[in-house]
Amino acid sequence: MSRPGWRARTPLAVSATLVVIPLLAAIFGPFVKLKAEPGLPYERAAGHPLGSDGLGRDVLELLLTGGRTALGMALGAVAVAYLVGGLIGLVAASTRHRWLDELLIRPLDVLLPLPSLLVISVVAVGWQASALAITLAVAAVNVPTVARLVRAAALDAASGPVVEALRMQRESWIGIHLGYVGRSVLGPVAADIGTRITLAVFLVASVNFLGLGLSPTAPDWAVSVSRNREGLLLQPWAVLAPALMLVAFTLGFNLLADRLVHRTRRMAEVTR
Amino acid sequence: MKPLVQVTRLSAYAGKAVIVDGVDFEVWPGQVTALVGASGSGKTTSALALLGEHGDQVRLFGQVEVAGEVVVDSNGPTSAAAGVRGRVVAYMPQHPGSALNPARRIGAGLHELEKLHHPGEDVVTEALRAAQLPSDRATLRRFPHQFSGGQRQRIALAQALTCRPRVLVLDEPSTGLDSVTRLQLVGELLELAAEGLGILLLSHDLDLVRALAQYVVVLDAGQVIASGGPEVLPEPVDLPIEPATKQSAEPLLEAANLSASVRPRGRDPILREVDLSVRPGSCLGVVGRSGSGKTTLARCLAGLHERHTGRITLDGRDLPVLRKRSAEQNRRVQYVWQEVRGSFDERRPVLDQVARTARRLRNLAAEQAEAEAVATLARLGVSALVAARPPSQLSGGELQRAALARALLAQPDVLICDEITTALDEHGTALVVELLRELTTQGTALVWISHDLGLVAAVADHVLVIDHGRVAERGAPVAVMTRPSTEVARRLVRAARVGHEPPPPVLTLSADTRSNPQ
Amino acid sequence: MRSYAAQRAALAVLQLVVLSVLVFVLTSLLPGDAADMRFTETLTPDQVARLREQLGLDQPAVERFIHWLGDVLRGDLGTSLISGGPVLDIVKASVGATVVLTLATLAVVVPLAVALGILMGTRENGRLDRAVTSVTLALSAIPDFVIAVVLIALFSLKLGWLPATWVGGDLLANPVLLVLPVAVLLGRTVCLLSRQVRAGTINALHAEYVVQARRLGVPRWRLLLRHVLPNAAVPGVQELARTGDTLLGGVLVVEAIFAIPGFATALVDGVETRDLPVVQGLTLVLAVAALVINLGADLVCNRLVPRTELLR
Amino acid sequence: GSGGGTDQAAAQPQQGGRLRAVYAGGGAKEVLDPHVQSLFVDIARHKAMYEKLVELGPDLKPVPRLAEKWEPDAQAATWRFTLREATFHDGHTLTAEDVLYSLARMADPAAPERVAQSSLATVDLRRCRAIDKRTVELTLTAPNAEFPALLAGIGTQIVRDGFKDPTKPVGTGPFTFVSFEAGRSMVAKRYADYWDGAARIEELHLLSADAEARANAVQGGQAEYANDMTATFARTAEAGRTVKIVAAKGSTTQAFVMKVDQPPFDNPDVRMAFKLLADRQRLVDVVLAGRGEVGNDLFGKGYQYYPADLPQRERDLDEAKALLKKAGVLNKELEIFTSDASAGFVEAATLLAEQAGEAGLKLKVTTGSSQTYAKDLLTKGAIGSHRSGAMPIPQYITDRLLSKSPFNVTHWRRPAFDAAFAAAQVLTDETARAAKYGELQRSLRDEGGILAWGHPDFMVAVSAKLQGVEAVPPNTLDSARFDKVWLA
Ligand SMILES: Nc1ncnc2c1ncn2[C@@H]1O[C@H](COP(=O)(O)OP(=O)(O)OP(=O)(O)O)[C@@H](O)[C@H]1O
Ligand SMILES: Nc1ncnc2c1ncn2[C@@H]1O[C@H](COP(=O)(O)OP(=O)(O)OP(=O)(O)O)[C@@H](O)[C@H]1O
Ligand SMILES: [Mg+2]
Ligand SMILES: [Mg+2]
Repeated sequence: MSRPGWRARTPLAVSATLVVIPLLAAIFGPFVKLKAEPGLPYERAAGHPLGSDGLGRDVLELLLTGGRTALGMALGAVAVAYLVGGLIGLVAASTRHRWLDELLIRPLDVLLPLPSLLVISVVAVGWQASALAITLAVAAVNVPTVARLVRAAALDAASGPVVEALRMQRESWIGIHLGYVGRSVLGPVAADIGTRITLAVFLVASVNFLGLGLSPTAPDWAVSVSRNREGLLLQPWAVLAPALMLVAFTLGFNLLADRLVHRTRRMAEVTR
Repeated sequence: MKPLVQVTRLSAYAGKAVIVDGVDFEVWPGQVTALVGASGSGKTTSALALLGEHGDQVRLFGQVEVAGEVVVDSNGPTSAAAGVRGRVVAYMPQHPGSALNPARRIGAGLHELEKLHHPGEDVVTEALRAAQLPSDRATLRRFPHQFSGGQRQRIALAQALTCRPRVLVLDEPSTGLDSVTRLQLVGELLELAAEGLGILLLSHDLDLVRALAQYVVVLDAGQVIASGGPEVLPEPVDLPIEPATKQSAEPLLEAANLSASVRPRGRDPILREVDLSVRPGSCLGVVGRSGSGKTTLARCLAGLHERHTGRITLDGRDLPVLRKRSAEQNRRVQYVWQEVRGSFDERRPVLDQVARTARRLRNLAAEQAEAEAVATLARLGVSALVAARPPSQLSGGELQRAALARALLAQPDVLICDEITTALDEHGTALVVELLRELTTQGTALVWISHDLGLVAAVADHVLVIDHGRVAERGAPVAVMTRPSTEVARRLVRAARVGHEPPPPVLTLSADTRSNPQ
Repeated sequence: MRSYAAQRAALAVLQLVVLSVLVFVLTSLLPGDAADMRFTETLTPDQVARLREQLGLDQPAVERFIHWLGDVLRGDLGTSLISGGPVLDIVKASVGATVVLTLATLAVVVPLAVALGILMGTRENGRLDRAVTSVTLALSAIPDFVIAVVLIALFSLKLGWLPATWVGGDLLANPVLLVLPVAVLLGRTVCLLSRQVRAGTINALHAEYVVQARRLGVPRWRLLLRHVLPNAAVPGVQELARTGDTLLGGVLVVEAIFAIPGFATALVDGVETRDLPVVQGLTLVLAVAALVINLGADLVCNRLVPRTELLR
Repeated sequence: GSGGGTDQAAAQPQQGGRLRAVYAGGGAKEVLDPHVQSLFVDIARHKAMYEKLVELGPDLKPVPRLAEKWEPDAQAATWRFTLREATFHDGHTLTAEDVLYSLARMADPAAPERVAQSSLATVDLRRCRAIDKRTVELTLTAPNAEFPALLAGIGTQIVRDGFKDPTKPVGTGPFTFVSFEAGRSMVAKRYADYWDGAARIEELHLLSADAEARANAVQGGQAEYANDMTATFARTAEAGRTVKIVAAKGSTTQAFVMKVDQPPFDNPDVRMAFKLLADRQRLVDVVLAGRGEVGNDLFGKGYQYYPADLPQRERDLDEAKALLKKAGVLNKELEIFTSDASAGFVEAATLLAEQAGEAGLKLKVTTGSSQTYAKDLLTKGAIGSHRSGAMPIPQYITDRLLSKSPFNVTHWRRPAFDAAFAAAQVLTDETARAAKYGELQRSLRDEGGILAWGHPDFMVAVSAKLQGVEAVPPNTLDSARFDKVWLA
């Protein structure tokens, strides 16, 4: 615990940089116009700082345009999963009607052993190359776990004496559920979102890598890794550059999530 | 005879803070030495030094000699310390329940210690016998969670005894015990001392110390302020039993035929057919053994326990469960939780949470509410500075008083207090009692739940004795305390006299069946 | 306890039925059917139509499902629409490789993760702990396929030390085939598991009962082995059961890259070729496995730490 | 690398050893029944164990195989095939009855998946007969001078009379069956009594794997032969020394197909505009990585009957724009339907979209399912990707360009074209026939819906140990001739 400041700050800067670079590339990359002339496949020629890919496209340009799907689909999927699953979980936890709770949660229990792989491949095959469909599929396989997590966290908070005390003070519904229950759920949810986003990035990337997802000529990072890997020995950057972007994002996010988990755990220890 | 433990000029520092400051004491075989003092006075820190143990960031100085081995010298703990652990000094921690490995059968834990310290001897059976536990195979094969709280405490004792130590250190062994169980503990410890064991007792329960100790060391802020025989302790005070008064007005809160259960449709009731009534300005005391249903009764009245049948009325009108109460009904009936720490939001300052009551239930402005909160807390001995912190930074006693203030800010007509003095020392208790007395004179009715019969007798006008969810006995405190008519009441009252007069013969343990494992 | 088991079994049966319906509906929604998949440039539309009739695909979906369900209850998983062989054969043929792969991975992962987790946990926030944490964290951040691509390029194509594909190899004669696939699957699982074990170890080490056992003179190694490990293992076991699903995703990538004729490949092939009986059969097997694993994990945890409430 | 077979032919052939050849796998779709084959790997597998009456030469001209020679009547309606002295793996000698049984089996209406049913639909089984043990007479309902080529098509293997169980293969081929697992492998052993000289290798393993695994296997020494390799792999392999590339020049055809009955391609000007706007050289450079020849909107460059005298179509953007403007489709958005079904499809479509953009046309690439692409191409999208393997030109026309063709992806339905083709097919004089075919192809090139932009080399990777692999197009006699190769 000595010199916590030094130890804590350096990785924060590192992990933040790791996350921010791919994120910026994903958000602003498509607006950058490079004017790179198309070349021949797998060239390491001048004019292409990172060489060309299997279609003769500039790898740097691909890097700038390929993040939107690679990260966007994953982030979108997690957002949707939390929107749906979080809502289900919160409602199930806060309802006084046992049947409503059962109605919301039981079906999810039944879905739990459904292999997410199957769902995603079915959707991917059914709606060829649709980013939206894959995003929704990835979201769908995450809904049951998210719902259960949120419900458990909310239930923990909502059934405790704190809520009783707040009710004894005639605190408003909003005051209780947003002010206290929501805030108590936030800790576990934040920690979970961290890992869930990296998992979603992996899942989306794997689907695209396997050729089940986006069109094989899409500039997406995972697609690039997949399609260009046969040229790995001819022009390594076509594979390594997008791979590094993905890794930077997931690694940075992992580090941030780890830090968050540590923080919440330390807080829990203090309060115990 | 030489002392088993000789502590000389022991000091402990946490950073620059001095936790223990030049403490001396001895433990003799066959005798009980007690370390007493307010919470935070350094009792645990001093006792752990016998094992050469200390908390994070804490440094020990001075000299501790245990059975001839120096375990702490001027450079802190020595390598000899590891050798005395278990075999020479066995420590029973402050919360023995959590000191048992939930994943191991108790037999495994006991036999492990036997093999380590006394291989080949049958010390386990003997230790269990001394801890008044059966030593059959079925008991040994159970997991800790399959025992009641009191039994768990005795298992921890048995573990310590399995090491066959020469010194037994007991840290606050009586917290949370009802008077009967506490009395059993006294008997067990006296027997052990009689067998030649040296006992170091840490407690702020002065009655317990009076009943056990030959030597008493009083600590305050890490320093010894007095030491000697039990006579250094203040005289036991028997709070005067006030005669019942003011029976004039109509009943304010009434409950008729009240039953409650934790399972749906009233299965396995934990409260059965209770009738009670409280008049304005009066105080109803509720006593009973642990697990008898006192809290459940209180929660029914407060409207928090929804699975109940029967009728509760306020001013003659039906009083529904909390979420159906009107704002006015809500304000008029307030409840103070038994487990206070759990009833505060960890993320907000305590003061805000206290003041919130006045804002929500009495529509006061923010500043006004806060001023009132500060004033009430101050009367209870909690400064605004302390209350501005989040709950985790308050001591148990401070929090208990804050919870009371939180309820009082509603200016309730009925206040239900569930063991609200357990974490308080005598001064704190006096502050609370004084404030509540003042309120009753203004017409507030109290429902007072407590293990401390003396206190109940002092504050209550009428007493209910609850046993297994039923009212076993009721009447004026004088009558119940002096001429108890039921067995439960008799046992509770007799056991409560520990430390005030020579202890009665140890009660048989076989009667303790209330919390058998399922 | 008994009613709990009955409840659990009933839920499992319900889960299987609902799953089957769901899988059937999902795959039926896909455009095209198995007959279309067998369409080649040389088959006339008329030939395809006759084929569809022969496969029974012209029957209403509900009827086909009921028929399938009836067969399953009699222990018959049906025949593949594509190869015409029994589904059971396909399941058997594809399960082997995946099971070998998974078991090999677990055989490496579990001891490694437990050792690392305890090592890290006992040196909480020490230099070693930080180093190992960083390495496992970094490993877990690299997508499986990136690891695979890089490892193959390095160890197979550049150095020529390890085989890059199972094609043309015989696992029994050449167990080296397992090295790269297991290495790929290892990273993330080791990280997840060891972190759980680490957290469990730290929790256990701080637990009052471990402190107390030490006070009563239990020596250090015994403390780790008998008091810390069982409690530390619980989150690990639960995590292991939970990672089953994500592990399968990794297995698919690994199977695809190393051309391993395994379960995940068969499943995706089945979906792609609309071979419904095969998809249904594989899913059923997988779901049963998942249910059994979860139940097993619960039982193990309950054995390790009886307090973990079964009914939760 | 290319044509690696010829210079090694001089080296001393060796005897024995195990050859592992990897082909693109088909999973559960792979079959053992020679009459149901559709994949390269099936064809290779069946070639190892079975033979046809007729095979195709390197220029896709029919060459004798189990039939020593053949003789049509004047109308090309009745054909007499003289059989070779060959023995089946069970010791039985090939007879006319085997041929008749095989033809009947291919045509069995109860087994709709037998692939030769439509191509051999004109064989009148009731009037076919065995003249003697070694001579068989086949009668057609419609005369056809190209009939021998049809007998070289896929799914036309000769099986033993009474052959019922395809899981116990018995053929006349150079290898005898040992084991088979669909989607994984087939093992076969050298057949010592093979009529064309027993194989040199002892054991043949035919394995299934996708492109990456094929590359890894042959590079890692886990296979000696890998079929159908990509240009990128060829580049990589040529940089190393472990693997040789055997490339057959321009053996297949890559094209875009436009449906001539759907707008805007029902307008011949639009079709021509597309043919003019395509930058064929860039397509070949990028999609084929330069390993192929530029196409001239016709199938089968270098094959028998290919009109080699036609001028190469060049890119003319201005002309294309003018035509598009005339047709009123400039600045309209169109959709090109493609899929990952074959290497280079999506890439080519993406490039074409770029090139169309240069001509002022928005072309959106839609990627469909690879599994159903063959079927989808018939119905979906006005323009799509198309690839055709090696086959005789008349067969290509029969399968794809007649009103009744099962796989008429351009919806090219012209009664006059049908009639002219039918008239040409009955001509027994080869030069006359060639002239007629030439005319038909000329009209196709200008009016048809096929934009054939390139002829990729067909590449096979062989390990340094493997000798005797010929650089020939797939589907021809000397491709997958594992009885001719040897391990050094
Ligand atoms: N590890 C530590 N670091 C800093 N301060 C500590 C530490 N452990 C204890 N203290 C402080 O030392 C003082 C004495 O603590 P100790 O536990 O000995 O008190 P105690 O007399 O046993 O009190 P209680 O009756 O509440 O158990 C307290 O003020 C406490 O806050
Ligand atoms: N949620 C619950 N589930 C099961 N049993 C419960 C529950 N809550 C209370 N009980 C049981 O109901 C009985 C009465 O509990 P209650 O809390 O009212 O006791 P108490 O008299 O307040 O005890 P104490 O003096 O220990 O506070 C006990 O035996 C307890 O075990
Ligand atoms: Mg203490
Ligand atoms: Mg209570």
